[in-house]
Amino acid sequence: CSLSEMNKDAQLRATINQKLIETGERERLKELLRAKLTECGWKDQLKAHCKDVIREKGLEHVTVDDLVAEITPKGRALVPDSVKKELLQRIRTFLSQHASL
Amino acid sequence: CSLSEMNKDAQLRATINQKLIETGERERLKELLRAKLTECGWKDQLKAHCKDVIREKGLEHVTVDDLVAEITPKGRALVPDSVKKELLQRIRTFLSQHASL
Amino acid sequence: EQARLKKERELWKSQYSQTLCEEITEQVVDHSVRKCAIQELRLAVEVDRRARINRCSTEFCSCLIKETLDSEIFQVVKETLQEVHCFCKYLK
Repeated sequence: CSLSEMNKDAQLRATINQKLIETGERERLKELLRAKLTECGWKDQLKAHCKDVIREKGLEHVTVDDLVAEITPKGRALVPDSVKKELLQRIRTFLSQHASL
Repeated sequence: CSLSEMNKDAQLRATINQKLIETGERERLKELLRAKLTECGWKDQLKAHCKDVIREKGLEHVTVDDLVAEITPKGRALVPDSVKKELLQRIRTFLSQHASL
Repeated sequence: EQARLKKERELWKSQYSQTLCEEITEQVVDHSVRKCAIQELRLAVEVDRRARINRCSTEFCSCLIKETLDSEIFQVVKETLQEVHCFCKYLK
């Protein structure tokens, strides 16, 4: 990648991001993801995992940061591929619908 | 119960006692219990039982301590569950109302 | 040349879509994880507090009943003995 290509990439990325924010699509995508995660039981699994960690370590010895550090890898791994695919599809559609991008 | 839980329980007990005494609730609870016992006939039943024991053993042969030892189990057993429940409920309410406990 | 550029652009968009997808997923997951951790910890603290209150209430209730009964029983015994004594005296 040449320097000018990298600049062009960065510019294009900034334009896309701006468009996503301006149109409200970024928030909608996040909302869609949140809804899908609730729907597929991801949130419940995460809650159960939190409870397990608290039980294991003892309430006295857990902070929010500990808990976040402990459950984040599982949280990421538990996102179903179908949900990721749906999100990706929607992003692709958005980019193709905005020809100027 | 873990050691830290036991410590926390002991701390809570000490705080509760102090709070109950300070607010006069401890005396009110005892008063409530005494009133309930009289109301439900506990005192009369116990007196009758006491008289039975005196009659059985003979007035000359009983001391206060003997009688207390003899009628205490019955005295405890005769406390109606509803009275115990009411008292427990009142204590719980008091403790949960004092959120800082 | 235009067709080649268009193809390149499409390929780039496709790759960037993937990046965006990962970025948004990470943001949502991280935010949800933190929210869940805060909620669950708060809930655990509340459950623990309630359990402690219940334990201590039960314990305190038993103590209070015992204390009150002890003094009431003592009173009943004293009163009854006095009554019986008086009655005996009266009979004599």
